[in-house]
Amino acid sequence: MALRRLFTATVYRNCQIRPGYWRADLDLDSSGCEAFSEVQPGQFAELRVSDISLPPAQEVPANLRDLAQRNIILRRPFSFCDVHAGPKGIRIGVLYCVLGPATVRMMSLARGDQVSLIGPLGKGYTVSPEKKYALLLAGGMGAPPLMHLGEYIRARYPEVTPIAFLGARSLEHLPYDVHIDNEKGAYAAEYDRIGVESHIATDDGSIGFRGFVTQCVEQWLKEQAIQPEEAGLYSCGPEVMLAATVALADKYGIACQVSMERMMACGIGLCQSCVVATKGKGETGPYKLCCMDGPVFDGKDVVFE
Amino acid sequence: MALRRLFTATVYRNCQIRPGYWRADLDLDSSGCEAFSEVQPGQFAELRVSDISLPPAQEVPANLRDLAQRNIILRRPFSFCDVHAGPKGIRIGVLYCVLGPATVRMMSLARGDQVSLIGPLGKGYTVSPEKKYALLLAGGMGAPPLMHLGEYIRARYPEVTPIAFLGARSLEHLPYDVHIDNEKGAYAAEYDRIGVESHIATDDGSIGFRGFVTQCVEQWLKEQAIQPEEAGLYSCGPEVMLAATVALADKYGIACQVSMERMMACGIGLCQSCVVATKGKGETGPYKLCCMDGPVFDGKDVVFE
Amino acid sequence: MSESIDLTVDFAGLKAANPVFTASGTCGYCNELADFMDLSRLGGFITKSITPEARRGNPTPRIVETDSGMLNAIGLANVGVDLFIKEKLPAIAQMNTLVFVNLAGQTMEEYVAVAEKLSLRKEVAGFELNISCPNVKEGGITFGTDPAQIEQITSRVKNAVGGKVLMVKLTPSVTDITATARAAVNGGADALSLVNTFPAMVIDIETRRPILANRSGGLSGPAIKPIAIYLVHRVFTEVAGPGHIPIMGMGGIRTASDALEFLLAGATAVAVGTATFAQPDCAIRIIQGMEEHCRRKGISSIRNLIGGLQ
Amino acid sequence: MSESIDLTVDFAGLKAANPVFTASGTCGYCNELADFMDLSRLGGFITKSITPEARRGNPTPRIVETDSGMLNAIGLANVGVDLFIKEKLPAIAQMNTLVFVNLAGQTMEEYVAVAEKLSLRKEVAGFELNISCPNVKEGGITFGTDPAQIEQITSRVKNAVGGKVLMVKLTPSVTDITATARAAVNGGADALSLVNTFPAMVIDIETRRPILANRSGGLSGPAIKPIAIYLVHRVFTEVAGPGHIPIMGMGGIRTASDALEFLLAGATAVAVGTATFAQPDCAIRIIQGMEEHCRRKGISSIRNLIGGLQ
Ligand SMILES: Cc1cc2nc3c(=O)[nH]c(=O)nc-3n(C[C@H](O)[C@H](O)[C@H](O)COP(=O)(O)OP(=O)(O)OC[C@H]3O[C@@H](n4cnc5c(N)ncnc54)[C@H](O)[C@@H]3O)c2cc1C
Ligand SMILES: Cc1cc2nc3c(=O)[nH]c(=O)nc-3n(C[C@H](O)[C@H](O)[C@H](O)COP(=O)(O)OP(=O)(O)OC[C@H]3O[C@@H](n4cnc5c(N)ncnc54)[C@H](O)[C@@H]3O)c2cc1C
Ligand SMILES: Cc1cc2nc3c(=O)[nH]c(=O)nc-3n(C[C@H](O)[C@H](O)[C@H](O)COP(=O)(O)O)c2cc1C
Ligand SMILES: Cc1cc2nc3c(=O)[nH]c(=O)nc-3n(C[C@H](O)[C@H](O)[C@H](O)COP(=O)(O)O)c2cc1C
Ligand code: FES
Ligand code: FES
Repeated sequence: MALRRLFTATVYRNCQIRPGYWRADLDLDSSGCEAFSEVQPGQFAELRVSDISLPPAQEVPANLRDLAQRNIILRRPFSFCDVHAGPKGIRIGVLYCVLGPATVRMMSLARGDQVSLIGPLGKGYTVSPEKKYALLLAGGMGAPPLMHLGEYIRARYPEVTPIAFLGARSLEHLPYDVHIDNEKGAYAAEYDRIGVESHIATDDGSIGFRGFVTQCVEQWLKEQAIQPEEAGLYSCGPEVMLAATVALADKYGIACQVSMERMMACGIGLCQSCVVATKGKGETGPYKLCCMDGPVFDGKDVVFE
Repeated sequence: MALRRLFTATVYRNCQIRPGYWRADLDLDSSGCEAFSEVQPGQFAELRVSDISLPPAQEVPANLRDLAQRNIILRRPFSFCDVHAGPKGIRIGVLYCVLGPATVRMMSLARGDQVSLIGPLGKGYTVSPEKKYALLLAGGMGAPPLMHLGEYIRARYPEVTPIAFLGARSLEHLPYDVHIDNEKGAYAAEYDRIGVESHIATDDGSIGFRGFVTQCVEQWLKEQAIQPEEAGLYSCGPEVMLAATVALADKYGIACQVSMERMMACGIGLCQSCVVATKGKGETGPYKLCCMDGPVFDGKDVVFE
Repeated sequence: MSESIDLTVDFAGLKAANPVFTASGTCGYCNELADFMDLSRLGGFITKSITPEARRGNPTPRIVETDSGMLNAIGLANVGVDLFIKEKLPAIAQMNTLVFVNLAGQTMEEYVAVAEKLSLRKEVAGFELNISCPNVKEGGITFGTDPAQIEQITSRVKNAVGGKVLMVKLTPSVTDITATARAAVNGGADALSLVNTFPAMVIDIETRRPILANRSGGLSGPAIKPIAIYLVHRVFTEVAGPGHIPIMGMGGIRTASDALEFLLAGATAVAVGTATFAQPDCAIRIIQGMEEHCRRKGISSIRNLIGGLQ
Repeated sequence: MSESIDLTVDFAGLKAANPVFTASGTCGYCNELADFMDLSRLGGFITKSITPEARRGNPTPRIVETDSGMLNAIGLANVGVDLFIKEKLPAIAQMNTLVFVNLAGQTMEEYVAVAEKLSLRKEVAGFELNISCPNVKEGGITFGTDPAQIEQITSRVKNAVGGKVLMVKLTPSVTDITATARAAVNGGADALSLVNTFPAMVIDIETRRPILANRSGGLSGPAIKPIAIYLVHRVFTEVAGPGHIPIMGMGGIRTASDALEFLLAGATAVAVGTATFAQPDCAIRIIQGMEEHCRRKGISSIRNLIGGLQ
């Protein structure tokens, strides 16, 4: 079991990146830096957000006004969109979508505020260094850990080319700074910045490829005439999208890792709330814990519900 | 029934005035200004503090760490140490002592924060314009409304001389900026600033008169050979001190008003939680509501428990 | 967009403008909340518990806050039925909403006495029978846990209300709430209201004494909401729904979403209690929020949601 | 200043280093918390419920947060007693604290079967009989509400535990907890633990479905603390205290003050559940806080506080 700790981080910055999507950068204390020195993309941390103030009523999205009033006690799991070790320590980026009482409160984090974290937790993505392409499939808020993975691969596996496929219902649900270029088509500036080619897919075609992100990848696989052993799929997003990704991986015989999401009470293997059904001898095999055995699983092992 | 409203105020300033004692100044919105245009000293407001963040752990007083974790839902009653009408509206001062989950949270109020208030509530002090002296007896945190009363009398009743008697267990429990002067002895700068003479009493004699504030007043009454009809007593503080004040008033035949404190769930007469036993035909008469019939009562009417 | 949503509900034959009531003991006798809301916009109003004689209630402290909740031990303090009729009914007559009078007493006779005095008053739409107050030694919760006694008191009071609606308020602190609910229905209850507060205690570790002068009190507020929802749903599916007995759901309601949860669980109307203390216009905000919800979801009548849990 | 405070308590003949345990189902099987605390500093540790066969438990979502609380419907997911013995007992042997194994089953025979398999294991100090789980159809809470069944199952399991301590865990959802407590004592319980969670429900108003896949779940956390304190105090004064049966108090404990409230109410030890999720080292902080409290108040032994409510 890798190192994991309960520690404090200091907010360096917290800002809205587009309506409903925010990014917080946190500077870890020395204990956190130690724990995060070998963090893998796809791991997560449990943030304590119960002590943060509620933003003023007019800043709370109308559809969340009722939910926002809930007094919260549990931590919340978040993965990281990047982890940068600088001279003064480690800074992690958390990209988050505002959709409930905890994330509403996170909007009011300000520089200098302190946040308690437990992490890094769970098992992240395992990069296959022999594959030519690492295809990163992100659905909606699935973005953060894959961004980290892209950068991680660029830094450590020069032989592997990461390529991101970023899907969402429509343009306004894409948590990126999307650009359009005559040559490259639609791409995300965030991935561009880390030197990762990206493709955009929207269900409604409001930008990029029209259709599911899995269809977009499939088209690319065909166009490029990729051989199964040349590529690995790394995906994160809503469960239907992950199931489609696994089906695609099966069809083409490509290895595939999926990052699963579950409501988690503890994040550290105490409560059994976060189980994921896995394949076994019979119909389904044992449940595994998303927080300990995952969140990243081999696509072959997961039984989607 | 005077005007009372549910409205929003904006924090102008919030700072510690000495360890454990804080002062918040709040700018009322237009609806609040209207409601407060005729506020009487001794009235109060119900503040909503449940949405405010908890200060960082190291700033929470050690003895309040456990209490501070409580998720709060009810408002809290506070009176005002001053109410100033300026060109831009009304600003009220709230002096508070940090002793539980609500007041701990109030420590983290910052300029520009919004706070919901209901007020002004209850009945305040009634000034007797025919008395030469208004003797203000404050015990511990009883200070705020009497400070307002002192200023109020100075502004509206030039024939009445307010004199404050400020008591506490010891120097560090006096929520004032205490000065010592050869001529005046120990006095509170806050009262000096509003042109009110003040006398300090501490139970342990760590500053000023050694003994209870009621003993200090009694000495003054004797020294000045005050006639009963010349003075009115206006008091606020712990219940034992109020009882002693009423006993003193009885002894000298002086009129006396006391401001009572009760745990209040609503502050507006809905819940019956805040009752004060009053004298009646039998042993005790009916209970009255501290939030509606009080908090200021005629000392003669109250049955102390 | 501005198409009007039908928020009216039929509550045991009474037509309420909407399903939102204020709960007994948390909204005064009559017009105490008038400075903060237009009372005629309420679905209805439930008075403090009224007893035959005036009651001073318990000594203070009578309340203490807890995590997301509060305890109260008011002890049924009230002016008594005669003063209520004299001083409060005139204001109630002006309120222009359905008013239920909450009945309490120490013996069956006392409940009946209050009911009889009010049974002919047209200001009163109905009664809520409080047999579940945890804060008085006599009467109160002991009546409320024994099905045989519940049936008996319900039928006796039913005879005294002169045809007005009788709603029986149940305590959540029983092994099987369907048994107490069924007893009330068998006794002739026109409606059920649940839940009352839970017996609870807070201890001051410095003084080693309970904070409340009464030692224990009743827990209310958001803390208890998920238990209340569960109980309303059980009573709806096992007792009230099949018999078409409407339920007044309560316990921790603070937002329109909370109120809608109760409707989906089977409540025909809801009552807002503790939340009014924190937000005096809470009930009105809930009505607005319900209307917005219906508009957003394309629901033409709030009645379509009642018992709609899948 | 640094004079040492005696935090030890005698729990049904077992000597605990201090009164703070971790609660069943919230601290794993054995050493899951080892990264966050020194487990040997605990007063004791209560395992997840163990059944004869492995159980997968309920589908997800299995939890949902509520105001100051949470619902769980794990469904007694566990590896089963054989794998527990093989894979978890070795780690338990290293923990150097009192370990109670929580027993669950669908029939009396199943409880007995698990108890027998563990009765001779020296790693196990005692057992907690879970007859109050709200999240399984069979067994669970139905055993826990009927005094006759409680007495019977307690005495049968008591015969199977080979002289080890048997603690019976009570549900708070009964009309009269002294009746169930007395039944357990009559059946031979060496200790009582209370409270388990309250049956509760959260509805998603958008989908009109319960959030939990199991529809309902058990409410735990600070929200229920004042009810738990009340019940512990009642059981202490009416049943356990007179019979010198120790109580393991639980329900919403998050701070040393909370734990001290339970001791004053009559608990000899306490168990920390939900709070550990938010703060994994919560139990250790509580132990420290208790020691500080005793030092500040000049209390030489924590035992002086037990049942000390005035
Ligand atoms: C391993 C892992 C990594 C993650 N990484 C990220 C990340 O990088 N960025 C990110 O944005 N998110 C991430 N998430 C998801 C994130 O944890 C959740 O978005 C967060 O917990 C939301 O908390 P909340 O309190 O704001 O909303 P919640 O209360 O959790 O609500 C979320 C949704 O569930 C519904 N819901 C939940 N409870 C109730 C209830 N009681 N009543 C009605 N409806 C309810 C709400 O309608 C709401 O839309 C991750 C999750 C996991 C498991
Ligand atoms: C009319 C009126 C005017 C007032 N004006 C002022 C003012 O101007 N300035 C001012 O500072 N205060 C004033 N007060 C008092 C003020 O309302 C309280 O200090 C405030 O409510 C404290 O809130 P809290 O949450 O911080 O502490 P609380 O939780 O209210 O706790 C206060 C104390 O009670 C004990 N206590 C309460 N609940 C519990 C519990 N559940 N368990 C254990 N212990 C508990 C605590 O030990 C604590 O020391 C006024 C009160 C009234 C009625
Ligand atoms: C301060 C207070 C006083 C109450 N008084 C009464 C009462 O007199 N009669 C009654 O039937 N219920 C009374 N109740 C119970 C409420 O009507 C309601 O059933 C309960 O509080 C749950 O709803 P809530 O969580 O919204 O407050 C009282 C509740 C509170 C908080
Ligand atoms: C996620 C979770 C799982 C639980 N599992 C069990 C269990 O397996 N057996 C049991 O007896 N109690 C179980 N409980 C109940 C706790 O042991 C405890 O009685 C209850 O949660 C109240 O304490 P708390 O408020 O501190 O959590 C569980 C509680 C939670 C929150
Ligand atoms: S979240 Fe608790 S075991 Fe996974
Ligand atoms: S505080 Fe509610 S009636 Fe006074």
